[in-house]
Amino acid sequence: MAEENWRERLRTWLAEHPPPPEAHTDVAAAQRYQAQLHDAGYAGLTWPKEWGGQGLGAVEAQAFAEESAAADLPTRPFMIGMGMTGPTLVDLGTPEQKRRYLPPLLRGEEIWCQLFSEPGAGSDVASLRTRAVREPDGSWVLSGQKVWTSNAQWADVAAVLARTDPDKPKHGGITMFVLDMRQPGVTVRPLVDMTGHAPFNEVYLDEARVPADGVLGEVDGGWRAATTMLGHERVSISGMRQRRGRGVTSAALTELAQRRDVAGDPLVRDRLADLYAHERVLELFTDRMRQETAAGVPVGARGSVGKLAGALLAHRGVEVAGHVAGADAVAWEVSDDGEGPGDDLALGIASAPAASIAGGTNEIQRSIIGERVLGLPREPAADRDRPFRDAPTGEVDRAAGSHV
Amino acid sequence: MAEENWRERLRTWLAEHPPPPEAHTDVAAAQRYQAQLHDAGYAGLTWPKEWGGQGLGAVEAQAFAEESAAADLPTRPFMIGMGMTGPTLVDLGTPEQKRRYLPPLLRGEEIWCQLFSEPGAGSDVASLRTRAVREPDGSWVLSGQKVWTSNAQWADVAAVLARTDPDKPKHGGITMFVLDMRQPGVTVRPLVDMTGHAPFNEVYLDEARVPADGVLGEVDGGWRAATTMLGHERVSISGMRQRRGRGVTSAALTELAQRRDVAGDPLVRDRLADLYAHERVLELFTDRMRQETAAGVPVGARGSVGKLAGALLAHRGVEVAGHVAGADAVAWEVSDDGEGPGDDLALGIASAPAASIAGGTNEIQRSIIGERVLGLPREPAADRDRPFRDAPTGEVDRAAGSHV
Amino acid sequence: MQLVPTSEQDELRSAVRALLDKQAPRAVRATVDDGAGYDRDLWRRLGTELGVLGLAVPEELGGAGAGHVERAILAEELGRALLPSPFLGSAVLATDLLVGLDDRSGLLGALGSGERMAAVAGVLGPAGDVSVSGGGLRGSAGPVVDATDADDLLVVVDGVVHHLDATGPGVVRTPLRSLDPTRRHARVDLDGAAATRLGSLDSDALQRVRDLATVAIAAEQTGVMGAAVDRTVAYVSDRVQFGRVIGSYQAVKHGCADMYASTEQAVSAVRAAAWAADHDPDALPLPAAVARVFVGPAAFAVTNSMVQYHGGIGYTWEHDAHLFYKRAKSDELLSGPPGAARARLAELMKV
Amino acid sequence: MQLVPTSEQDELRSAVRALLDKQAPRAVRATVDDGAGYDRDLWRRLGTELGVLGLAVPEELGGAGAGHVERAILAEELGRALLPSPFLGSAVLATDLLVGLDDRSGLLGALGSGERMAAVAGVLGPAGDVSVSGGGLRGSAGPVVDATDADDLLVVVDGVVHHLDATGPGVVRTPLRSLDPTRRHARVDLDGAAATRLGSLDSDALQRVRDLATVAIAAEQTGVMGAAVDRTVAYVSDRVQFGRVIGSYQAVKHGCADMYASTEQAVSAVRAAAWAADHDPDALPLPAAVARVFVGPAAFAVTNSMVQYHGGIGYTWEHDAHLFYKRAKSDELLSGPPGAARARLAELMKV
Repeated sequence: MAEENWRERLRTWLAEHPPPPEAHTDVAAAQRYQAQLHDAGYAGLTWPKEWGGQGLGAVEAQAFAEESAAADLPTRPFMIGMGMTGPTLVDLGTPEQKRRYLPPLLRGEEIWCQLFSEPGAGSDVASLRTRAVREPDGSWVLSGQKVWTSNAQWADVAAVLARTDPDKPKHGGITMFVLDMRQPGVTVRPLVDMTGHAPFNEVYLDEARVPADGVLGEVDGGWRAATTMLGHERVSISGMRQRRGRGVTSAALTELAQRRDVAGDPLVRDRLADLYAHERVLELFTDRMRQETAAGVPVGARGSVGKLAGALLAHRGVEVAGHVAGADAVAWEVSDDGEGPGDDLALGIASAPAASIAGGTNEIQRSIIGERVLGLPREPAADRDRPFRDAPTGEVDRAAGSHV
Repeated sequence: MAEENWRERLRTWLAEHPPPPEAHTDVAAAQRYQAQLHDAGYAGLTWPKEWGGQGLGAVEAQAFAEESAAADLPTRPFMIGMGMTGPTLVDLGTPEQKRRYLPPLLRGEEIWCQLFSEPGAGSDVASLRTRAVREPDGSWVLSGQKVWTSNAQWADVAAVLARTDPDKPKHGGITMFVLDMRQPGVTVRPLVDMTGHAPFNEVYLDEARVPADGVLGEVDGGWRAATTMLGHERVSISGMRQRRGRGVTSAALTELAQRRDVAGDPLVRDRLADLYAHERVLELFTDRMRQETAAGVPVGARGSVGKLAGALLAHRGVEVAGHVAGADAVAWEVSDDGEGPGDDLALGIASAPAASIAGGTNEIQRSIIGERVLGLPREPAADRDRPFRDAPTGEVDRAAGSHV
Repeated sequence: MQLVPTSEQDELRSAVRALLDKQAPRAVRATVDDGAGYDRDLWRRLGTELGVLGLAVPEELGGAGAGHVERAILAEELGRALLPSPFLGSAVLATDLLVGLDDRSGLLGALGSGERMAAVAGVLGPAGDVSVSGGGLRGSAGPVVDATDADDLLVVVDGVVHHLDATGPGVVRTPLRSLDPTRRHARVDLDGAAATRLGSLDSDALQRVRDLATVAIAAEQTGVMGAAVDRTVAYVSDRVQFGRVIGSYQAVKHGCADMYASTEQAVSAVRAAAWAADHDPDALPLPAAVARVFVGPAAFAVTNSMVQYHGGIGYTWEHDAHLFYKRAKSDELLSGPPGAARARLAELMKV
Repeated sequence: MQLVPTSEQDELRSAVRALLDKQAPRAVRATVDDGAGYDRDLWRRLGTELGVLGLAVPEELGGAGAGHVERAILAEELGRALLPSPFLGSAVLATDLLVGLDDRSGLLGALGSGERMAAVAGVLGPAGDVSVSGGGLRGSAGPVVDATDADDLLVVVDGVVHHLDATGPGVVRTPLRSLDPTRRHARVDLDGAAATRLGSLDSDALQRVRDLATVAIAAEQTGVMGAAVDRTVAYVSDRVQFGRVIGSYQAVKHGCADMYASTEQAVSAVRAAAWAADHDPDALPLPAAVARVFVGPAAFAVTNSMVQYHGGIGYTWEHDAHLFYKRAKSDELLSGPPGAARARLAELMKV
């Protein structure tokens, strides 16, 4: 009952306060809308009230997900804060940190990013080499390079992992910091990916400063914080992927087949049906996981099934696109507004590999499922228990032009 | 010129001496034909003349392979001897061993089998546990169990691997012996595989005897001999596979499609064309390897490409069979002669996994290609340098009913 | 849409699994190795002791009045155990036909108790050439799944459902050879066999029977997949090669992960389709078609991996792996080639 | 059938590779990053310094009189280097059309020396609606591969080959956007453009031109595959994660093995088709179709693995991996969807 009333009110509010169209391209507009959402009581639903949250439960969260899906809220700049760094602050932050960071995060006043990956530390995040050195006054100085950072171009604050003790084994000498992105020691450069777009950034830290109270969790306890945070990463990445892959979904390709007049081709139909079935089954799996969560069964490492299936689906979409589009996927006209019929298709084709790499490669997902869900033994690791400074790490000769 | 004459004579001889039909089912008939072949100078082409061979080169071997292909020679009982144990004898045997074994092998008078695999030692052949203990008179007593033995039901002689020193690391304590199969300590039992047929055997050695001069190569040097011999195994297994998989070839399935009147179905055509292309390309790869061998470039570990591709092809055939046969592959009538239209299909479906397991699994083939062809580093192995008696081995709890 | 089982449904699963864990292995080997027919005793116990053979039959027709979600659980467990049984013929096709006819002749009760076993010709698979001639039926049909062991035959001709005594005069059943040794099929020859006309179903009603069978088969396949995953993971956790448990090698570990991922998705698809069968019957065709398209090839791929990761032992007749492999392939093709399944889905998608 | 190259053929490969190793990387990035056209200088060097642009042109028509096996080697090396060049338009389609016409107008010589570049409309890809009207051609065609940079256009209308000055009046070329940034396509609009009629080809002769293009494209793809394997193996041999070189992990190692296995088979298929083009021209259609069916998807799968095993760096614009990926997909679809390739093969197989 209470839930029904709440859901009804939410629906009404969303109907009366649709996000302005520009909020999807203009960050400031998105921030204004987020503040409105928060003021209406619809931000941080499951977060404690004392930090600006609503103190509600999984039921309301599920209702919000369902009701807001159609409204297409401009959440992209806030996803990392809401989905990853925020929950970690709730878990591990000091009362001061929570007070300082959570309310502006929920209101969209401060945008967060996450500085984990490095050129030499991809799948093996814990082999990171960004250094944090403690000053006599207890503050920290960070230097190093981070990559694959979403949001960095407009972020105010970052959760950053840095190595504080290279004499400990690699997982044991890492600390998580809260870093002010608006300082001279931080340089953000867009990273053009294989689609030709730059949704990610490289971030260079050159003696960037973090005050003494900027440690999130324990000194040298950053791996635990990172693990918590990485558990949330898969979800938000998959959302981003879908938008870029829309050209190779069964819906888009069915439309294309009709437009190209090949929808009657038995092979095209065969491939479209297969793609649709795989899409739909993944949706059903995701729905089921959501229902299990609401019923108190945590998804845990099974989330990797969804991530993996999503990646395979993207590749399946690319394959089906070839059947439907044929040579039309090779080259196409660009109209006066700079867009062409092949653009979405090409974006879908070129962004498919991201689904298999970003947020944990397919190989990593399969290891997670094999080890954490099925209980199979880990791979023998040469570097787990050695001091980090003696362990082989991922650096590839820069002269060869590789940098990740 | 000389080659052309030779080939011409061979062609004439084959035309004049076709194998009798019963030679494919009756081993004695096959043995008689083999003797004829040998007497005509067509057995052991590349083997030294002194051991009953012909002392010819790769050119003649290639010509023989081409000319004899159509004649369908009854070579199955001799394949292991000619392809595996014979060449190893030539390399590593003592003059007495060569004199004793090679001529009857080439004439088909003695049939060989190979006793390598054990229930606990599948992919990891070197973890074998059959023991060979030296008697005071220098002779050996062997006890243990071997599996997946072709030919054992009619074999006279076996090349057997046994552990002679369990205190050495596993590869270092193995010896290869020549074992007389016609003795009380040797028991042969047919092993029914998943097709319901029994082309393989289990062989139990219970204090089987080998005289002092029955060591092939060096004592504790059996792994070297085995490596030589295993290099030849892939080839002969792939021949066996093809016969059993004939129901799922593109030729058989094209015929079936026509019989079922679905050859006009675009999907069926699509799948048949794909299967045909893969078959044909594998043939071309094999032809190319043969030409490279003739030109003096050894195939080496690249042979694993053919083995792997053949295995994948078998599975592809099974998939296409479903498209062509539909429910006809599920159940079918048996005619008065005990045969039914689904038999070949079912045999093809049920024997496909053998192609991916026997003679080295797909996983082993991929490791061979990765390591020996592409030069990628080996997997870390826990047991390489430890005394065999301390190393974990493949035994699975017999109470669970598993024995391989 | 409810995709998580209730605690009652979990209990149902446990009860069925407990019985089958004990009884099925012997029954499987009796059929596979000795050619024995379906285990009538065990079937009766499922009907009476557990009362699970009429789960989807309304109470007013003498059934348990549970639903297709529950029957899917039974199907899954039967698939997991590979029990040779007339589930598909008797507890699915015949039962659903009779429910569709609102049949009160008592046959539903006898099927539900496991007292009698039935098979159906003319709904799944080729139509055959049976026709009504004089007072009886004449012609051939087949392969008819589960007909070899059936007491009753339901033969559908032009939408009319005829009931025959499978052992009566004019009925000859010829057992067929089959890919899957745990499922028995027969050709049925009718030579003026006496038949009772039970009623008729229009094409929508017949399609619903097919869709319900699709759901049951897909559920059975998820049971096959689940067992394949469990057994394979257990095996690769024990088997040592090159000094390590083989499940620690990525080639095997990642393959097991793929098996699991595929299975968890298949389970979700089947739950959605079973839910629709109960709660949104008009919408059933689409989720049923989705389940079939996804589960058929997925189940075969999983069982193929099962054989592969068992290595040599998995290739023997003695080990069960091949039975899973053959059941999966047989289930995939039972209603026709995969292309037919996808063509139907494309139709429903309005491509 | 000769599937092993002669030492002359090996030398040809080395010579082309030596030049491209030095010159291609710069040319690739000029086109990809700066939108530069094809490198005319480099193309001319291939034509004059190495003399490889008329390998398959008979000596009496001013060519090298080598053959398609040799041209396939050139194609492979161009694919390996991903050189943005008019190879397909000028050195394959236009050249083969002119050879088919036994053309002695001198254009073959200019294409062979690399002095001029040509493109062909109406042979590969959609026919467009070009018609002969009055003295000139009218209508649109496209996408026409390599038309953006072409000096000459050959337009085939109803089997008649027309030659146009690509820069002449009445010819408008609109560059298109393309999946593969290393290959340039244009729409060609003709508004009464003056054309010379060179002759006509019957449908068999046109099909031979298509089959020869199929061989050349497949050869190019094997070059793409070979480079993908080499570069990926090099990368995974260096890159360390979790304390080990990633190529020591089975997930990566086995993936590389699959890439290699696929490539070695593709190479065999292309050699067979190229051999047939030279030595058994009547039998060409079948091996050409086999090569296309196999190589198209295989090349894409290999380049997809290339991106995957390069991880993050492979997903950047800066790294070349995506160029291989896009070239492979683009080549796979250039002549239509994969189903069309298989339909043609089924036709030739007489299914």
